Amino acid sequence: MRVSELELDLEAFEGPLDLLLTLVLKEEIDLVEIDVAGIVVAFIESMLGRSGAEDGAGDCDLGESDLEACGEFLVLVSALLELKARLLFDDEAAELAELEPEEAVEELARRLAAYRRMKEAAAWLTSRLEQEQDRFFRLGPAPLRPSIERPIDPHDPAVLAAAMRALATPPKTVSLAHMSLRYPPLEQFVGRFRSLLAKRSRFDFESELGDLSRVEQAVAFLALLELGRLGEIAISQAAPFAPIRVERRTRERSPAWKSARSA
Amino acid sequence: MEERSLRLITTSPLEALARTVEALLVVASAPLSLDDLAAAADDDAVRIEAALRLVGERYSEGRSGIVLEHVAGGYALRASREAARACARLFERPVQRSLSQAALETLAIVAYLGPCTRPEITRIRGVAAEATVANLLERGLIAEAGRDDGPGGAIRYRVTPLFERVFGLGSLAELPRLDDLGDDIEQIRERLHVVAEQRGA
Amino acid sequence: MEERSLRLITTSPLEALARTVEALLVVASAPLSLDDLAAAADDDAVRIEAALRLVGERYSEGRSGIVLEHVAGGYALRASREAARACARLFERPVQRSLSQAALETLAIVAYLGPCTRPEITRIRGVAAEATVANLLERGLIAEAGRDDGPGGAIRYRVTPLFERVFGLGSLAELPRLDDLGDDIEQIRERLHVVAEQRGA
Repeated sequence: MRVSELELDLEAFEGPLDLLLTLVLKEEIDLVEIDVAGIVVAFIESMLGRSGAEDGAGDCDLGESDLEACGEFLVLVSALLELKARLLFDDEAAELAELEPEEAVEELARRLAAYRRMKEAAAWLTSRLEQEQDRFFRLGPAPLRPSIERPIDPHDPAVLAAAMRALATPPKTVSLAHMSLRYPPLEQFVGRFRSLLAKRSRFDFESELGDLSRVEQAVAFLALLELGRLGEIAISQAAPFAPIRVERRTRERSPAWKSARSA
Repeated sequence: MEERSLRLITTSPLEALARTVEALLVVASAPLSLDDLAAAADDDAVRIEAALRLVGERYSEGRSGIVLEHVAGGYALRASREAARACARLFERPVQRSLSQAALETLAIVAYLGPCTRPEITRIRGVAAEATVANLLERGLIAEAGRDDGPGGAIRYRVTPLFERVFGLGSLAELPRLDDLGDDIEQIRERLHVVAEQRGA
Repeated sequence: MEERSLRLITTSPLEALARTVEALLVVASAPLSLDDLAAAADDDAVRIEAALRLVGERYSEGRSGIVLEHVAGGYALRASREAARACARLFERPVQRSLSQAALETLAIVAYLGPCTRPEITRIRGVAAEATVANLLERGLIAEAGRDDGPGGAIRYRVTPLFERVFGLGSLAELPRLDDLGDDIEQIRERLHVVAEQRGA
């Protein structure tokens, strides 16, 4: 069987696997909406169905061509998963969106390659550590070493003020930390902002914070970013620390991909 | 020359034990007692003492740059007196006369916000502060200043007179003003925490 | 037994220099470079190298419980491998086996691409790196190396001499070349291209 021709019937997509991949790479379909587990299930079902049809029995011994198909499938599905994981990072999605499909393929391959190399390097380090287990050396200072007095150059106190200002400067890009977030659910704020924007076309973020705790404020801010990522709002700020202006963005979101074949 | 002949019999168990003792001593960062050595070498104290005599002969003043010393807590290796000047040069050498970015940020936090704890420094800087705090303590730029909210609380740190000298300050009141960051220290502190949380993961 | 006769000529200047080098190595907290040794011993690098050869003969596996090693861009003393079991009874291994896969991948990234920031690590691994970076900092395997784009930027990290020491690397140049790793990359790239072409870009 050809993996690329694997027929899929997912909630957001119906059609062969290679079309799905093409559409994903061309950014014509949002990978976030794709159920990758569903693809795996479809593949396994198709493998089981084939082996059942061939020898009439229910066992699923894999022939050589099927093994090859499994290998190809694994490569493709792991590429999809990798891409999906990376798309959770807003800035990366934006970068990929600007690319032509060919460039997107190249970019994805490059990133996969970079990660693959680091995995190999980690494996090398692991074996190295294994070999070096019987090398013991002192970790602390020597027991009877001379006492030390390290002189320090005079410093301008202005560097302290500069350090404080730098620490008080908000970061340029905020990563969507919702992956490891253990705080009030993002959805709560997403819903709140959506209903607010259903009534008004714009609002100031600060005015909506009220007496929220700092953590809740942070989550509210993440919710804002999430809505921005989904293209539902536009966020603007006149200057650092000026009020954050949130505006409803009218955009026709493409309906979930149902009839890919007819496209 | 007893020890010399013993050295030649490299298969001698005592010689092997002496090598094990040497190895243990070179890894230790505090003196090792006879019991420590016996437990580690899995041998009895009498034989350890014999091995220590071998080691002591080999590592003695004039014979070796490494000298075995019997101190209060047990046995340890030290540099020979002959090499004292070279060792002094090694340690006096200005390894780093300036302060790292991590040190400056930590000092700024402690100087401006007043006594604060390591967890707070960690929170504001967004990175674990153990190493930096330990380094600043060792260099005498900060010192302990009681604990947060009574017993059991985290240790608080303040800057020292040495800090004031290094930065040429008559007192902390002479620190450059930060009016642009807030009206008072509490406001600045609050703002640092907010920014730190934005910086987040 | 050449080294034995050398030991007897205690007035030999080179022998005296070797003793000084031994002394410096036994008190140092980290590997000492040729320059470090030359500066502390107040002698020239060529003679230090000759002295190091003497020290290296004396302190080698099988001959002594203390072994001279060239590591992390310098020279250091460690316990002989023969004494590893005794050492393991008394001391913790420099780094226990317990380095997670995440920690090793992060170390690899910092070793090859460092100094680099946590967002960069996150980008390559595709997973938040906060806890892993904190863990590696605490173990002293990575250290801060300033901030990206000066003040306000993300903290950058580099691997430490301890990292090189733990992994027994003379220098970072001993890491395998990145080009030699990940030979299945081309295969992935080809497949992705084939898929894209099949449906026409």
